[in-house]
Amino acid sequence: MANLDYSSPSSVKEVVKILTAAKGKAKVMAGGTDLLVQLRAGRLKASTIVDVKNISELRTIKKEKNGFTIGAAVSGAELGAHKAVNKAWPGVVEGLELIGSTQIQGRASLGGNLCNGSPAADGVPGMIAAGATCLIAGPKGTRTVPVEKIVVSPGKTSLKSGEFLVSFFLPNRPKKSGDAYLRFIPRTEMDIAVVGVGVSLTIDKKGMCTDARVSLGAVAPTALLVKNCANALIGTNIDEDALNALSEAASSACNPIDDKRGTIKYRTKVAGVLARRATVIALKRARKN
Amino acid sequence: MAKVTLPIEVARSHCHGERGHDVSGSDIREIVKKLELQFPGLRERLNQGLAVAIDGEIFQDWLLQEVETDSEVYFLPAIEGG
Amino acid sequence: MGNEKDHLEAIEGKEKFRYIGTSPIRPDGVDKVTGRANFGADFTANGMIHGRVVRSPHAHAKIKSINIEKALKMKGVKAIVTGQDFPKIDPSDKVVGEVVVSFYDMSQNVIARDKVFYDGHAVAAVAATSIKIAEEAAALIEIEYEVLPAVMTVIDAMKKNAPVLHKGMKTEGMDPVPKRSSNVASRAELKLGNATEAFKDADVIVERDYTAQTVHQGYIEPHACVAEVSADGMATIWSSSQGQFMVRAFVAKLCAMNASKIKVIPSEIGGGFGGKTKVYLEPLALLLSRQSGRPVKMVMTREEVLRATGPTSGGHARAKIGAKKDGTLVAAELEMEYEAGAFAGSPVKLGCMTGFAPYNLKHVSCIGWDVVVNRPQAAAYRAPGAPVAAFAVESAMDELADTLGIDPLELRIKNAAVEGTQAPYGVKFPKIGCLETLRQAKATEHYNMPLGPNQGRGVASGFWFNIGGQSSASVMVNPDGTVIVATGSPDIGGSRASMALMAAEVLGIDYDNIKPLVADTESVPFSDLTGGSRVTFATGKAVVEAAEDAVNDMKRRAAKVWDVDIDQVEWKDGIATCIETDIHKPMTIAEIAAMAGKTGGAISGKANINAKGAGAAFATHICDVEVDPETGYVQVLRYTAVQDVGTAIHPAYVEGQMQGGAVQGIGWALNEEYVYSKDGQLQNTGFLDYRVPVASDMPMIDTVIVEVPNPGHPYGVRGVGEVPIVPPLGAVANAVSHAIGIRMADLPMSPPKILATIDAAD
Amino acid sequence: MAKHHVEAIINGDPAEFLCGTEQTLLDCLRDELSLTGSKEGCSSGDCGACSVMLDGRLVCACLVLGVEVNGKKVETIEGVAKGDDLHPLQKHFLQEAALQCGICTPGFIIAAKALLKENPHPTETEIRYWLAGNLCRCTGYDKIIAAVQKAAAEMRGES
Repeated sequence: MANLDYSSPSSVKEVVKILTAAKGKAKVMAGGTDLLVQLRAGRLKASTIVDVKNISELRTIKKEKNGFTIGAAVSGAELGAHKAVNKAWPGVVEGLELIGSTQIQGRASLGGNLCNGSPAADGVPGMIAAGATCLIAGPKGTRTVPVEKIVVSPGKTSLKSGEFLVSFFLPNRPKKSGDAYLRFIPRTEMDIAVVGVGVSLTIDKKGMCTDARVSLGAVAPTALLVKNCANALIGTNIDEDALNALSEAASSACNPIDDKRGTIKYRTKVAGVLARRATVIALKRARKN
Repeated sequence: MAKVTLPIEVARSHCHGERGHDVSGSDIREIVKKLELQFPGLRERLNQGLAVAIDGEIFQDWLLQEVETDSEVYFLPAIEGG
Repeated sequence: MGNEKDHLEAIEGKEKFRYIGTSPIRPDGVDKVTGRANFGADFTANGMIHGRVVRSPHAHAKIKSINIEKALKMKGVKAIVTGQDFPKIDPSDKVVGEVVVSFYDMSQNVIARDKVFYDGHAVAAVAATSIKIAEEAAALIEIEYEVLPAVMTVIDAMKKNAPVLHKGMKTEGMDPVPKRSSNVASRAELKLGNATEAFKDADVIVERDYTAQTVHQGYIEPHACVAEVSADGMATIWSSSQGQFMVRAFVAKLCAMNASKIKVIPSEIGGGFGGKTKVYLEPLALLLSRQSGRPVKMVMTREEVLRATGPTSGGHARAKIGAKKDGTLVAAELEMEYEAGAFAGSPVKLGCMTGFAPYNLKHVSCIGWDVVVNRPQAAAYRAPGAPVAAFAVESAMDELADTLGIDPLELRIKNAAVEGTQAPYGVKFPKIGCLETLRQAKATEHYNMPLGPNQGRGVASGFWFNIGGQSSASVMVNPDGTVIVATGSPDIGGSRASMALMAAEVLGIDYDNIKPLVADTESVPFSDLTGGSRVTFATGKAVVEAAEDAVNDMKRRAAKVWDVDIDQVEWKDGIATCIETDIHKPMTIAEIAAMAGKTGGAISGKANINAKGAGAAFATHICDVEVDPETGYVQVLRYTAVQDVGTAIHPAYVEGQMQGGAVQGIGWALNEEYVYSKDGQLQNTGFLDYRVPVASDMPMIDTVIVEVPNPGHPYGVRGVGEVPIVPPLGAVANAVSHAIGIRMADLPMSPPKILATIDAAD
Repeated sequence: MAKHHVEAIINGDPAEFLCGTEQTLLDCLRDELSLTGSKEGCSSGDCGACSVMLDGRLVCACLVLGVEVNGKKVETIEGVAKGDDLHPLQKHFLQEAALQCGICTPGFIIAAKALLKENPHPTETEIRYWLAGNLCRCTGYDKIIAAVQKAAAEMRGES
């Protein structure tokens, strides 16, 4: 950590310039709640820290015609305070608001939570279920990528050298649809998810499920978008049988590890339990919309 | 005569397994001195982290505590605390 | 029934008190709520440099070589020490104080010599002009290890061909003493009557194996100190510990200095719970300072605290209890193996002594094995040794109650220890409040509340001896009649307030006119460390005697002034009055103090005592939980702690001790544990994964203070701080067992473990 | 690189200091400005002993770089009492015996103050969840919750 440099550019262009110049030795910092811990532990090999909190695009939430653009550096507390996003995507907000303590909430960002690359990131399954996409800026301009395509393995992203995450796009909530995020931790707070489940579903007037996306966190090297879970729901009235099929699909999609936070057996079983519970909540919300 | 009781492992290693001993003496030092005559090396062993209880009263450091003729004297592990 | 009478006595006694039993604001309070109080890491000295420790990444290894050349060459590096820089200490070098301390082991624990015994074991220390340089230099120290297989649990450590940590360790207390070296340091046995025979008379016998994990005290303040050795060899140490005299004695021994050359100044202490009754950094800082000629500050990181400082012993226990159909206990057995960590000295003996103490048993046998493993050396933690034993015994009592269909509190009341009961360690109890806590627990609204689905209620009792020991106090009367009370006992939980209250009671002056202070090692005579729940009892006793000494001095002065005999002078409410005649106007403490010059100089009182008469503490806890059968998550719904405290000097802080100890016990029962890799590297080195209870995990902790005065203390004080952590492990385990209908005998009861238990059952 | 020159408003007063990039706000407060009231219990954001307000938001000073606070407002425990006039939270922490060793107290008071600013009528549960990032090992939290409730009531003018 000798001679670590710091810069806080005010435009996306500048960030790209610095990142490109640093040839992968620069680290983007938003809330810093993961980055600084790694820095302290000497696990961070970087020549410069690029603080992106002074770029307005990364700090604002914008209502567009067909959805919301959310800056990558927006904190959990800021997103939680945004009424429209809360109303449209409560599951997404729930996820981000579960990250850490009140102190962490004032700092930790949606973009950091994703790009840190942890399989257990609470903010991610909700966004995958919501079908959110990422706007990536780089030397070759910008590109749009689905959230589930960003993290490729623990701690690794698909961002190329010189690229960074500018913002997320959340589509408008369709009629009769709802979402939810649930996670399991051993305590009531301050833990990393042992299992996390994000569910977003749409029903028709008769209450039949017409569309669904189910995402699991902390049960595989990266957060998963599980088609079989969706298939278990789509075309059903989300009755007991559908829910049983869903929770089996969730459990069998798991490919977890044994570690200090949970066992393979435990994660596999609880993934099924939470998938069912999250779906029930999402369904309640869908009926209200 | 005071009734002296020793820890099992001490009795084993120094007193042929005999835990109970009737000893006369006006204080612990005197009593230990008499036991030492009978069981050489016992005094040093008793000084290795053992407390003494005289009629229910525990003393972590002992030497001159008074002993009545009918006192019950127990040697037991010294007590540390958090 | 004596208990009602005792109560009346206690209450009558209370009415006689003017200050005792009130809860005024603690004297050090304002500094602590405004950020002004100085804790271990808050001190700085002129010219100060910073020390860092190089720690072993291996759980068990030979140190083949240490090369400090590169590090020494670094700009800003001022000193580097390794084990070779410390004096050699003879293996037989032990002292008897509160415990036997092996200075040989202590010295190796502070810094490794030829072998490292656990992940995080200190191997070298560097001092440099900045923390950053010290850290970089530490990384340049080259250490060559020969890695050895590690043993992490008592079960593995006791296997026949287990790797041996310490060559020459022969199990003490065996007959005959074995020839082979092993990891079993000692065997201790307690016996009353003949349990084996007595079990034959039992109608019902319950027997089961229990395991509890090693846990950390979890104080929020990491260890920290500053050491300065001047050119003439005089050393000053500022440090956060449970005993400035303990630090002086240990550092003197480990650094081969005499005590008069070491001054230890206690800082405020940010929690200890027993974990700060040892030295870790102080000897390293002292040698670094001697080598560099600069004051050296050392502060541990949280990771270092968890990897290298005192956890308390976990272990394995087998409890067996036999009873008649009517619930009368006839015989009991307890066999336990405790993890001592890397060096001998687990509190297993204390576990054997305390486990069955709440019960009246004629036939008991307790066997304890002290076992070394490749983990940090165990340190004391609230009632050392008692919680794990109580977990096994109280679970067995609960199982017995279920089997017999008797209310678990009734079963305990039927067999409760009372005055005259012989404890398993032989001693006959004097006046104790075991029965009273059980009766009051049974009478609580909590115990009689209905439960919902997936909910369970558990109760458990606990015992702790409490201890006396050496305490010193001096009471100095200022010229204006205000008073300074100096003791040598660090204030961890508000003891300054208790000291001031007891002095106020004796002197008859306002609490606010008394300033209690924790003095350094050169300003007050020797005192044992703060621990074992001894301060309010023993140091309090010293304060009372010192205050009485000062009162006598002032009566003497008044007698002089009035030219009467001293026994003509009466002291009440801070005023001296002449009994004989009313021609002499009564004199206030201020008036007497103002005349001190005329009557023979400054007024003071002192007392240096080895306090006897410590009164045993008993507690009974009630816990309600709800278990999520699909995830194994446990929510503590309600918790009540009932405890005999003798006399509550400062009731609010008494409650605080009961609540804090209970919550630590709940953490031990539910989520706290050390997670090691198979090679013995600690995996959870921070508060993120070493899961102490957070505010949202806990309900309010109800407290019921029972007061059966301790005849051994002028105000009836018993120790308060230790026993609250004894019952919770059993109380929570019994509650969870009832909630899921399966006996939980393995701690912590983390969600994966509970779910696995539930699944295995259906 | 050379150290950063940082200017900030700390407890209402202008302050400036030099710091390296890797120095956290907590390092700067304690080592550069001698404001040792904010404590370091973990340096990973898990214990809350270093809680401070940064531009009106509750943060852990150990998870903020010193250089980040340039031009910002920081409030620490040292700024809570006005002279010897204690804040209601400080008063009630003392009256309720809500501290034993006191190392976590500054963090709790800063965090609780932030809570009451946002929510003057917190329920027990709301207090417990808001303060979940502040560890206390001595008290079992009971008296801390009570102190916050009493302070809230006083600040609402109910006592």
